[in-house]
Amino acid sequence: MLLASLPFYPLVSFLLLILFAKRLSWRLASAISVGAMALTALVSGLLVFELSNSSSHFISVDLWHWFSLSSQQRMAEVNVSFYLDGLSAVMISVVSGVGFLIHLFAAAYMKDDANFSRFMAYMNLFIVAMLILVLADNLVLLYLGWEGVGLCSFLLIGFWYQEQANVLAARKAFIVTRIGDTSMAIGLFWLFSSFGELNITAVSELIRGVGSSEIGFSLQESTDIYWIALLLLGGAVGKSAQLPLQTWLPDAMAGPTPVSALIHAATMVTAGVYLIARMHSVFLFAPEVMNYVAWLGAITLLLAGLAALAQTDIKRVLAYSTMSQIGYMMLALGAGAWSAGVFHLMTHAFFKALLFLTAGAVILALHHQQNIFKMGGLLKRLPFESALFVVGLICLMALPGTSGFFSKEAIIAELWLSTTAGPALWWCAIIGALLTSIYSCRLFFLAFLGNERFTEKLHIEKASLMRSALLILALLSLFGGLISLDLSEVFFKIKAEELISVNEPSWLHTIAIATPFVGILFSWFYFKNYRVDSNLEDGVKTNLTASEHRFAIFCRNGLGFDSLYDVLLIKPYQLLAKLNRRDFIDQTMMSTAWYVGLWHDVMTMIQNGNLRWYLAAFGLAIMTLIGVSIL
Amino acid sequence: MLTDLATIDSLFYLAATVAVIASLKVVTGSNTVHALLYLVVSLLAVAVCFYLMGAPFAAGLEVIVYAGAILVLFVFAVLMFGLGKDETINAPKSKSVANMFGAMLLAFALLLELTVIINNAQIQQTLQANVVSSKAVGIMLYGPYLLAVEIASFLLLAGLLAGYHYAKPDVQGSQL
Amino acid sequence: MTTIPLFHVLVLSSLLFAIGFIGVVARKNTLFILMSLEVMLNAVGVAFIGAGSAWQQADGQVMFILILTLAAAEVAVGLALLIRMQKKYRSLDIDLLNEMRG
Amino acid sequence: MLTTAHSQASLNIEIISVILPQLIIAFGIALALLLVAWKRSQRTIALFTGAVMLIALVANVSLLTIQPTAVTQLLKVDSYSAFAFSLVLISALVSLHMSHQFLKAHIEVHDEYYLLLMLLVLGAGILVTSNHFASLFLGFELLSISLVGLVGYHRESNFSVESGFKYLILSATASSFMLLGIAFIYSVTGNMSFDANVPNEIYHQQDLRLFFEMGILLFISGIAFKLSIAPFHFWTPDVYQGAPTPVTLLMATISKVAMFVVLVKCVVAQNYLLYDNVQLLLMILAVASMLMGNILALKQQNLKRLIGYSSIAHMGYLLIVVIVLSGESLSFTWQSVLFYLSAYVVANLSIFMVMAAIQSQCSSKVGQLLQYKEELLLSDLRGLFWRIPSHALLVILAVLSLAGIPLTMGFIGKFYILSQATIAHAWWLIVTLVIGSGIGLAYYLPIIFTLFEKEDCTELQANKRPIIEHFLVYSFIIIGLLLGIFPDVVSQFIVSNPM
Amino acid sequence: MTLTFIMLALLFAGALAWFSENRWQGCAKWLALIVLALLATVFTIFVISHDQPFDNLQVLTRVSWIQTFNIEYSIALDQLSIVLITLTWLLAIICVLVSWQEIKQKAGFYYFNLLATIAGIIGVFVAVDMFLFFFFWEVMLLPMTAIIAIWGHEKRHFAALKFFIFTQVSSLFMLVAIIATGYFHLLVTGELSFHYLDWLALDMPLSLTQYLMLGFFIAFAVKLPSVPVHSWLPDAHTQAPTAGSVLLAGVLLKTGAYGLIRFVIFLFPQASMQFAPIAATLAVISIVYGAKMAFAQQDFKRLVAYSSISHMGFVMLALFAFNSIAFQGAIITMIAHGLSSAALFSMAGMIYLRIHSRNLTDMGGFWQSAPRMGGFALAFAGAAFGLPGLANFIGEFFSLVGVFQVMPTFAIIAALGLIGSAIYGMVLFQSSFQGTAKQEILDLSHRELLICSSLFLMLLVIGLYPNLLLNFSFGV
Repeated sequence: MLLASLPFYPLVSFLLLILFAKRLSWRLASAISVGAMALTALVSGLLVFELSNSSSHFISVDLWHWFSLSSQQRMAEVNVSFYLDGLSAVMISVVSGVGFLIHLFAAAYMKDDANFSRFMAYMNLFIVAMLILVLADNLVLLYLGWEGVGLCSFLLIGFWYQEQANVLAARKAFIVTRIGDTSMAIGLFWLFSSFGELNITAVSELIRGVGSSEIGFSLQESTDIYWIALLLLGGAVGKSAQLPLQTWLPDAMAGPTPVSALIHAATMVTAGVYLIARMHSVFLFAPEVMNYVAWLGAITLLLAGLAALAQTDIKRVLAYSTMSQIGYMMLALGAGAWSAGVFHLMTHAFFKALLFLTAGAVILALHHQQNIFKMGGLLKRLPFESALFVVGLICLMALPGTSGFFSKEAIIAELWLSTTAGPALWWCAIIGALLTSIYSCRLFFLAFLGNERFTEKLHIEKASLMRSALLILALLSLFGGLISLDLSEVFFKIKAEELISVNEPSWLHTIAIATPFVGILFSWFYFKNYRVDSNLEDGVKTNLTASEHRFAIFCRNGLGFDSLYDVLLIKPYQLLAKLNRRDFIDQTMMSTAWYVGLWHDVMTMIQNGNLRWYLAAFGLAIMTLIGVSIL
Repeated sequence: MLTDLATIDSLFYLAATVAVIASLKVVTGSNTVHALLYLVVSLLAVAVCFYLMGAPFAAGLEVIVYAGAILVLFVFAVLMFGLGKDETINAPKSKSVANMFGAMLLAFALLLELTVIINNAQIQQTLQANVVSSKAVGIMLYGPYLLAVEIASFLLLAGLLAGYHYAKPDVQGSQL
Repeated sequence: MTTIPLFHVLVLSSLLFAIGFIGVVARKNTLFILMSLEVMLNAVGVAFIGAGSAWQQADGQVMFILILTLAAAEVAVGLALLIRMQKKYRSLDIDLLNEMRG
Repeated sequence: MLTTAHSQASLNIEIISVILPQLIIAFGIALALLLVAWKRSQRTIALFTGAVMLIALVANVSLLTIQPTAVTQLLKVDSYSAFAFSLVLISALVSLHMSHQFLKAHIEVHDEYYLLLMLLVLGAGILVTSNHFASLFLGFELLSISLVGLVGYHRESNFSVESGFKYLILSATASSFMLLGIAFIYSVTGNMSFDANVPNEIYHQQDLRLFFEMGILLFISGIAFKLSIAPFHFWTPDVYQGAPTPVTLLMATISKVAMFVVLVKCVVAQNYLLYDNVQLLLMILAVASMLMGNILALKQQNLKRLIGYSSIAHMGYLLIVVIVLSGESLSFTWQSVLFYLSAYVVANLSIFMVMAAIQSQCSSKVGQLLQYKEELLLSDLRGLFWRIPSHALLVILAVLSLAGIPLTMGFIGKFYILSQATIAHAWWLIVTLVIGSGIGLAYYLPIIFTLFEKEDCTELQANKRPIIEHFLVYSFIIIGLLLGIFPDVVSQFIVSNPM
Repeated sequence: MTLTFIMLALLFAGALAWFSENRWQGCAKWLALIVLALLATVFTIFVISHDQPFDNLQVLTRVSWIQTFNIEYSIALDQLSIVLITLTWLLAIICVLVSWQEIKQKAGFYYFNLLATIAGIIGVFVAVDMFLFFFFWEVMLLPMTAIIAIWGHEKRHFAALKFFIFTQVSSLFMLVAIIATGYFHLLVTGELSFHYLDWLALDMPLSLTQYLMLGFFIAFAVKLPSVPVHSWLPDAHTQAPTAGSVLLAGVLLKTGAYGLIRFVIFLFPQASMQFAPIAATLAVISIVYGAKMAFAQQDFKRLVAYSSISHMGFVMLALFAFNSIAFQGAIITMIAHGLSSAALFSMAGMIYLRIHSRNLTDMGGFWQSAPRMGGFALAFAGAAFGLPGLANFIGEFFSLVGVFQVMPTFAIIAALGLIGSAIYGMVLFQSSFQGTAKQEILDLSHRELLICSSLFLMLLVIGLYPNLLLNFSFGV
């Protein structure tokens, strides 16, 4: 019952807020929404506790029968029911825990906004959808949550809808993810038509049943699984902003910062990772797709890291870094390191939320200034925020001891010997880590060290709500790595576990641990100007001009994906739409009418009122008819 | 010599030729009265044809009613209302001498033909054999076609009424 | 049976009819049109008489008489109209009568 | 010496009773002439004419179920002709009412109008019963000559002479052609009765057959002229426009009904359809009419011209029935033809009734006399619905009926035609019909739309209309709807009798 | 008899509204509303209290009508018709509500037309004599055309004309097919019959049925509408008054789908199956093309109109998949689209009432001044692009799942329509309610709130608990 009630606390809060939007005072509205979130967090804590103490490895609850699909093989019951196992337990903890903290922060952050209750309502709605997504026991319900979070993301990105740019960003986010969603939907259709089932556990069992038989599954089914996995991957790629559908995420930073923290860093964007982890049995039987997952993850990891290097907007840096970190998770999943991937998901949620929220606090203090070239020297002015930011950054760079270190190392450790991944991908991960530390340092140096490059007076808010939320997050980021995840019940292994430490070269770990430090060192010298910033005006200028070469612009603009899609897809579609605005089929139809009208004109000319012509026509007609009948 | 050639056939063709030529002149003429006279000639020629085809009753009617009554109606109309003066500009021009000559020629041909018929006993005989007598026509008219005759009378009444309506003078001070 | 073939009579009739029709179409003077109409009707009469005599029936002649009636009625109406036209338009040009069209 | 064995016509009581309606009309004409001599009064003559027609209509009712009876060799009365004549009489009565409205304002007494009207009806009565080319021709001419008199009747109108002349000359030409055709047919068959058997040898004799077919062609084109079937339709719009509205109504209803009935009679009796050429000919005519009529009617602003063009199309539709006619389904064919014609007549009567009402209302008074409104444009209907809903409703029903939309008789009529064509697999004709109807909608619907437009003139007011007009309008609305929904009421009168 | 009574009562009430409006200004709408509510209740009670289940067609009345052609007045009900009639009642009431303020001119006659249309639509859903069906099919057009032509927007005459000609010409083909089938019945059994049940029992050769099927198909494809005969729809929907658009999109299009189910697929199963690839291709083209065209539109209503084409494409695709899941999907899509497009058109009407423009470029930023309206607009746009949880999603999901089992390629291409729908849905919502505020508008009034929330609730209920509809078998 507890499980069933989980999404309802935020839902009730959402309804209350949306119905009485204008009439609620800030205090009441924030009390409702944050209270609901607190309740959710509490209940999820209880649930996790219950799960860990219960004998079975899952808890499930049926709410109501949604619909059933009957195919030739079987009747697939699709219910609105929740299923909690280790994986979803991790997810709900992250969603409700981090969600609660971000709500807390947001209540303070958005205090002055006219539409505060609406904002909190959306946030609550998002939590509802996210909880449904992670708790769904079947893919249709999951899809419901999936679309729901997409919608909330759309709403929140476009929360300040008077700005045309925000509107466009929201639209872009929605449509790009929708492409992925459609692919996932097709995947569902395919899944149903090959297995006749949409329940996740049932599907897994079916597939394992097929796989465990001695001869293996037939070729037909294996191609089916290949395509299903590929299509599901499409969905995951869209939601998690991986290549090639990653372009929406940086633009999504148009939303208020808590949104970026909650949706575009901690929870929603990791839904793709969750999906793949959830459907791992499908992926296990499609090794090629596993491979794609790994490679996609790796490439995204690198490219996003590269792009993050050239950003000027603090939130965009973080956005690219999110992309790159999710790349890590994908890489892990592709390599079969399920637990590691999910672990990284969790820790990433902690420190990325922290980073975003701190950045938000900074931005607030700077009157919505997001350009890091216009910051500088904040360490002195905002010591508390700066300290927390540093905590976040070191987690991000995975310096030993932080949560990021544990999760990232876990991933890297499994890469070398993975069947699907391998040394190449291992090297990618290492380079990625290097890049991470470089852009992190760049960000830090640029924004927090050096001289002040802003002129306005700082707006320093010492809201205890905000600070407490940040503090808890910082603690989680630092020590979250100590939480041990045991997901062995969840993840199915296709073959017996082999001893992995045999062939591993010994220098691997050393390199992995050393890489972030190399990055820091490199940055220390390379971004000297930012750090020292002796000559404010010149320094900025030279650095700006120096970095303004083509490649930097290219990187800053998201490695040209945006313009590529613009040329390849958007422009042609718009052009087509514009050219055919008046509907050529309609025009063709109407040209028939025009043609008849033409005939009318011609015939009216014949009908000229001249009696002698009428007579002649009479004779002519008879002549013609005689001619016809003789012939 | 002439009488040898004069079989019913040849006479018929001659009359037919006259009728055709006269009709052509009617159609192409420019002077109304001339045209009307040509029409008379044509009707007479057709009457001769009728006669040759064994319908003397019809031939008689043709001459009396058609050429006599109907065309006189035309002539009256033309003369009384001065219609002859109104010639359309585009009417074909022809020389009046040639017209006169042509009309005379045609009339003469018809006259010749009639005399031949009347004087040729053989022809008369053949004609007698083929004739559908006026008696038969009368029996038909007042037998099976009785209703038709009645209807024809109504037809004439309709013509009369319509003609009267069109031709009557406008009422003074009346719009209609 | 008459010696004149029916075919020839019909050809004669058609010829006269055609002449009449040409007159109706070609002439602009209304009076001539009426006259041409008479020629046409007369041509029809020829055909009927010819057919009647070919079949040796009186029906042909009866029809001729009926046609005669028609011709009379028609001429009466036609001339009356002609007079109205003369009064109204001061002309007998048939081409003046084309106010209604379209 | 061949003499056809004409049975001596014995005009006994039985036979007289069969043509009683026609006789009543004829007698009425004679009496009317006397009446004129006795007292010239607009009212008297109108009432008298109405009475004569009513009596004829009553007399006609008993004939609706009659066995086919020959009256001499010229006429043959059967239930179909009786039905058609009822249609004629009804339209004549309505037209009479309209004519009275149209004429009564004048000082001059128009006896000849009423006489011509009766003559016209008589002609139609002869046509529908005719069983012989002679009676056909006479009925045809009686109809034409009376119409010529009526078409130009309104002598002050600008169009009087023009429309009179056009109708006279074209109709005379057409009748000449028809007569020539009859003469050709007669010269081949030797018999002018419809019942006569066409001799078999004409199939073999090339020249005779040629003449025979040409005869049929000429004959049909003469009739087609009267029915205004394309390409013999040229006169239709002009004469419709030029004639006074009641007369246009007569042309649209009586002359169409009578001519079509006689066409079917002739084609049925003589089996012309055995000749492929005739079928082809009719097909060409039908297709041309359906297309040309509808196309020409597009964008037409003058109401009467529009009705004229639409009548071309309707005759084209109806011609389909004749084309697909077959011996087995003769009674069905008759039913289709007569039902369609009655639908057509009812629709036309409805429209013209309203048109006449508008015309008389919109006429301007000059002194004591009404200046009759001549041109009736589509825009004159504007906003009618909001001013006199009953009249507008009648127009709507009529237009929908013409367009063949359910709820109206026109639809049932179209249903008949489509049934016939479907049975005969005449798919191309059906396609043409569908296309034609589609084009047709493009001018029928705007009429209705115009009715609904915002009113700008308030000339025509409901309360000013005479009671009898209201009575007629309402009864026609009810008739139109009732018969559209329960067509059996009509079709039960069109019973089949062995021919 | 009850159904006949209902239809007659509708007509009668319409006439009453027409006449009474002249005397008491403003009473027509109340009358219409009350009558609709009453009759809907009567209908519900009738259906519930009927003893036989409606799994199969239950012939309720069968009276001889036109003896000449052995045509009967025969009406029957089954679950499919019950569901669609229920939808009709709902939307009818919505129609009266949306016309409440909008129609001020000639209101009496307006409500007469509205009620007459509804009577005709109900007739279409219950008629089982084919002649009767055709009769109602046309009869519902007439008042609908009147509504467009009299109370429509600036190009109303053109739109009404186009609408009427398209439907009329296509339905003539159906009429020919009806007649041909009737006479084929005559040929086989010796008795002319236009009765649906008689036809079902008739065994017809494929060579014949494929043409007959085509005749029916053309009529229904135009009504549905499917590309390439859709071109009447954007104009008609755009120019119609709000209630007209609601009724058109909500119910009239459904008659096309209903016809496809009942007459094309059930009467000529083999021929339809043979025809399925072509129909499915047309459907897929409709889906994609409709979505693309919707994106290109500047006019709010036109955009929704094109989206209707896209949605009805799903229905047709699902129907021609010959799969029970797809079939259920088609029916749910019909209902869902009925509700969602009705809602969007109502929304368009509300906006039009406020700013007197349908042009998207004149809109923008309304969310600021009218947040409730914006919320509903978003919800309805969400329904249009198939947001899970709302009815349209269930419909599309069922359709596509079903279609995928039979024709995967078609399903995949059709799924592209989902992307397209997201695009136009976004354009629709964002350009009207987001962006800089062009002007201030009033938020929803109580009446409008009632309309929107009832429609939304229905969408939501079906979306979350589709078993309401799925429990019916629809004669599969």
